[in-house]
Amino acid sequence: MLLVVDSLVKRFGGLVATDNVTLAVPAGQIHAIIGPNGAGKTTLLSQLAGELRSDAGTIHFDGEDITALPAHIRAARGLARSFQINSVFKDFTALENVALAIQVHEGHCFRFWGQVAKDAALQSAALGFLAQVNLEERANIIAANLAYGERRALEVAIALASRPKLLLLDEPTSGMGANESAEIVTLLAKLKRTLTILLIEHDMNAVFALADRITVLVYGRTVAAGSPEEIRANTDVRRAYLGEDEDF
Amino acid sequence: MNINIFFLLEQLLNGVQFGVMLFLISAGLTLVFGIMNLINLAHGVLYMLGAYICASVIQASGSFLVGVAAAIVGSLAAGIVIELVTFRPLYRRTHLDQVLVTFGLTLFFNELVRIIWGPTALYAAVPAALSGQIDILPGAPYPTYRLVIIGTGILAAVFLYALVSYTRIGMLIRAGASNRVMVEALGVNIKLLYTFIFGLGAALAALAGALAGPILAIESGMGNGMLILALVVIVIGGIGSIRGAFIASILVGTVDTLGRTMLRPLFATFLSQATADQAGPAIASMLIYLLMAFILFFRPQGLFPPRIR
Amino acid sequence: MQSRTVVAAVIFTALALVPSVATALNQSFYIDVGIRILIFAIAALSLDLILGYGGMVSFGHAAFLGIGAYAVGILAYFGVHNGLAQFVAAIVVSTLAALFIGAVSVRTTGVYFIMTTLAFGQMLYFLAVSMSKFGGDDGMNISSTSDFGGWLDLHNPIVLYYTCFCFLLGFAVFSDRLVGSRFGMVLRAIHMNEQRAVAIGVGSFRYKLTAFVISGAMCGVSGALLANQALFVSPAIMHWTRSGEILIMVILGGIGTLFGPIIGAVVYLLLESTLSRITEHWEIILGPFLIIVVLFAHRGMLGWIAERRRAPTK
Amino acid sequence: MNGKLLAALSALCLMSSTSYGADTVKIGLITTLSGPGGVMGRNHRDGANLALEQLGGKIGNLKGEIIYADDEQKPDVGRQAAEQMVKQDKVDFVTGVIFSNVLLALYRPVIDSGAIMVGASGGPHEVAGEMCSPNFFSASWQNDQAPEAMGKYMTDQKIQSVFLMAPNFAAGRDMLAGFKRYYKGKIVAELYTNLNQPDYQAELSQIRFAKPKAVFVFYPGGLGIQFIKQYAQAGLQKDFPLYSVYTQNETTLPAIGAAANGNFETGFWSPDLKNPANVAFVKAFRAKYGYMPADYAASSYDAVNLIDSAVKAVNGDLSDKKGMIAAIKQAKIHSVRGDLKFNNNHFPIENFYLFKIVKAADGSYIRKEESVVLANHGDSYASKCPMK
Repeated sequence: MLLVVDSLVKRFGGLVATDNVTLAVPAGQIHAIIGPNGAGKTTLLSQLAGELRSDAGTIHFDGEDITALPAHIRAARGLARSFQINSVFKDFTALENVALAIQVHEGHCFRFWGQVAKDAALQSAALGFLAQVNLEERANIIAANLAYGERRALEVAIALASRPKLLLLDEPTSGMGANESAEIVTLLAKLKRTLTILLIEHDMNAVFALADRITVLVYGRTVAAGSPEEIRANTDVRRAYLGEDEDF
Repeated sequence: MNINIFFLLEQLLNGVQFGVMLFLISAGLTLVFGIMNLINLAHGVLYMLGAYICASVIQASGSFLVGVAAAIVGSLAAGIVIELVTFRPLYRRTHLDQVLVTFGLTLFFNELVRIIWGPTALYAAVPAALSGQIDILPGAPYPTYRLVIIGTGILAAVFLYALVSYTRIGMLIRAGASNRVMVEALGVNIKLLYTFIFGLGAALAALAGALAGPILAIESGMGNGMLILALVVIVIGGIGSIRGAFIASILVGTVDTLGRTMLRPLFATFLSQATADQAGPAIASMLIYLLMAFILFFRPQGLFPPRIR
Repeated sequence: MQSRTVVAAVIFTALALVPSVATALNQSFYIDVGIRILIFAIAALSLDLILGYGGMVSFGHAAFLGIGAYAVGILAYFGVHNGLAQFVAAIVVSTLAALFIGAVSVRTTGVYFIMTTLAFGQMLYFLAVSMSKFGGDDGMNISSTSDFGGWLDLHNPIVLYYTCFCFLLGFAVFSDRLVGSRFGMVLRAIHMNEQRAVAIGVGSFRYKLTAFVISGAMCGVSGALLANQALFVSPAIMHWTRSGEILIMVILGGIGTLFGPIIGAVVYLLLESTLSRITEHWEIILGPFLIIVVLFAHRGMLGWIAERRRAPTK
Repeated sequence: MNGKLLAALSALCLMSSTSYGADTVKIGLITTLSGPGGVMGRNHRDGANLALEQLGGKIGNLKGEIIYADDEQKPDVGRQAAEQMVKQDKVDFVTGVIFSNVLLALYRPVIDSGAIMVGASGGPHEVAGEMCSPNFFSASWQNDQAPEAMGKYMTDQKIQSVFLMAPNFAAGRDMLAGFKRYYKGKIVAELYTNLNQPDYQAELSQIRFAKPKAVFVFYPGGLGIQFIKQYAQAGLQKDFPLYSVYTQNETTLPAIGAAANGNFETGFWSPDLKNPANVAFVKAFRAKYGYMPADYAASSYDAVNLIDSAVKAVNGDLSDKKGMIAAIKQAKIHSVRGDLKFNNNHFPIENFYLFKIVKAADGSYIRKEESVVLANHGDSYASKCPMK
């Protein structure tokens, strides 16, 4: 198991945002987390990434207990995340965004003289990641000037560029048109062989197309977990959540 | 030096008097900062204007009370004009922009005062009725005027407390300090509320200036030093909190006063006199900044942070 | 050539010509003015590095100016005039001070960072006031300029001018390289979006602290140079209003442009010296000028050259 | 093209800096015109102006011009002002300077430039001793002298114990050192306050608890107004008589008035001195400026007259520094203080008087001459000055 989450709890005052969540993700799989709004999905992701401290429970990653580690150390160990709301470095070009992630992953950031812009190896590696998300044409555009869908794609490229063992994706297709969504789904399917992914997603077509395993969260609690087929068949899930969903 | 309990009490009183002055200045600063999210370095200007206006009016009218009233009205007017002209566009700018614009205002007003009233310092007289001393304890006379300052400051604190706790405006102020969006959502005329709060702060600073006039030299730039201390006070007290500002003011006032008078003899008890003469005043002058760093280290939001930001 | 390179070339060529022009006009006083401008340009440049690229509004930067100046002054007081020793001391002490101040203040953000740096600045100011051995409030005279064994006579204004010029040029080139380097990219990334930077594995504290220390050390050097120009140092050098002036220079020139603050220093000090000759009430002009620049010329006077840094070459 | 630019630039600069012929004597007057020290600076300026006016606008038959600068009571500002004066304005003489710390800061650049300086107020011991220079004269006093007189007087009066207070800067420390040199009683405490401290209440509380027989202070100008008003407000006046130097004088008496009635000061001059030069000076000064001159106006007036005597002696040859220095050393003026001689260190040898603050016929308070405490008194540092 690459990621083992055991009885994780997060409270905000009286509100329990994640309530004894337990899950395990083996290497090489895509694990989706679904649930209605306010189910605690993003909170869980922030706990895994280390931005939020957990009140109880443990997180093991790659065999190590990372529950107490700060976010940037977890990232350095191979846990990358994307954000639901576009969160790129908006004054950098697309290329610079990706190059930054690469150099941070390489760990050579206390260099004060050599120019990133003239670092051919770095530039071509960054272009490679941009190509994966079909952005190589837009490499020199300032991120703030990219189209919305392009920025979502860039978000994924940044996450990929830190060569993570586990990718935490927070609704990678949110706000995208059907065509753009499809592109992302294709990309993730392509990555599936090489990468482990924990995916939060609203688009059920995407989830069922990609996921090896699905966990359903409602009000912070796990109401069901299993293969896509099992979830599809689960009556609890139908009643609690999926029943109303037209896509289903 | 001969230290006894009466001496300590008198120094505590001196500290409280200084603290009360700081409170009058900090109260407005912390409200403006907490509610409008605006750092106002020009707040010291209002203190200075209060002192100048009061001294001039005393000279013209011969009445201390008229002078104080004129100072409050005058600074209030100046404060409202400043708010309308320069602050309205500033509320949504960064703290850095606010720091610079209000620093510019400070330069402008300090110089304006020099042009109007001349470069040399002015002096106001203590009103005759208050120029004596009162025995606070048998055989321990204390200047009446300073007792009046303490009384006025405490009255102002009680007034503010009542205003904030029991009135509709107070409710809006409290709500504004913790959650601005909510107040705006309530459909309150937020601009009017801002102007009111700013005016209130200006009036209190002017009151402090008017009261300081008969003790201190009234000069251009007299607000600068007080401003920095007031900033320290509101950061220690928790930005936006009147209660925090009051407690922090008294704390800063007494720590500074006791540090100045007690540290040297205290050090002399375990260090050589020469070392104590050196180290005492040195530590004393840094004491409140050390206090602030210390408090911020343990409570990064100050002693009484507003609950939600 | 990019326009910012052109601007930089123009600035430095103009600055390089000052001594010749002043000498031609028989107004050697302007060399002194020029030296002060260069020194404050270094201080402003150092502040822009953390302000413009790291988002750290230090309101106590004059403390490093003072540390550098006092390092020279105190060593001279004890008879150590060796320039190397003095400058090394200035750099080492300001580095250590920046390390300490930074370690505490860099953890805070926003207004708390402003206030914490201000508090440390005030502490050092009062420390200087109470050092009666070194003049306390009165300040101390420095008996002679730093001694560089005869090959650099800082007592000669023209030599001092070009020494300051070389330091400024060196620091400007270094800073320019730095913001485009791997370190600089990380620093700017933290400034733009700290949460995102952390998520890709950046421990922001050490980068911000490193930048703060580099900036403090640079400012310390400008302090050592200032001690050589004035041959006098007093606590006033680290008063909070001095920190405010350095901030003003950065804003006037344009935040995050590196060359802007140099122009900011030129403009501010020239305004000061010319306006103060015209009227003693020159601050009544400076105040509104500052307000107008901040409110209406948001990117500073040189904002227009702050075109996107380094659009990568095709 | 470069040449054209240069020519245009130089034309511009020539226009902005007014050019003078060699027939103008330029005197730079650096003093404190703003803040609490401003009342003293005003005396400096008006005293110098009156002297120049009485000389018909001429310094030694050449046109005289006084250039002013405000040092804001800050050493660094004073130093910068002095550098600008000697380098840009190229003044021949520098005078003024209220505060000793400002003088210490600007002393070197002025002396090194070759200008002749005639100080009109603060006289720090460094300048009277090791740092003395042929180019520097003091038309006023060395700091220790007046407090020495007070120390002697209080010893003679058998005042057994005294509490000392002064601001913590060069002159403050000199003043208390001078006092202690001549005072033989018990020093209860020696307290230095921060120079920029506005409120002395905490220190005044200390005086009450220390129970001295008397208090001796030095708080010049505006600081003195603050101090004495607060002293009176605290009710200390009746239990602890106040003695002072450069504190209760014509700069502060209008503001403190009755609070100082009956107190004592020592000093080299007061408007009450009866010598003819002084009577005429005080009369002219009051007529012109409408207020009573203080020590600073007197020394500033003398300083300009000394400069005039120097330029006269060399017949307007301003390059003859040696001649001018020798002429000033002669002190051939009718000083408003009466007899004036210069010591080997170019500081004055003069009388120090005891003054009592009394109410004059017109209702104002003045310093009335009581007696001479130290006659023809030189300072204690002259022997440390290598000049003969």
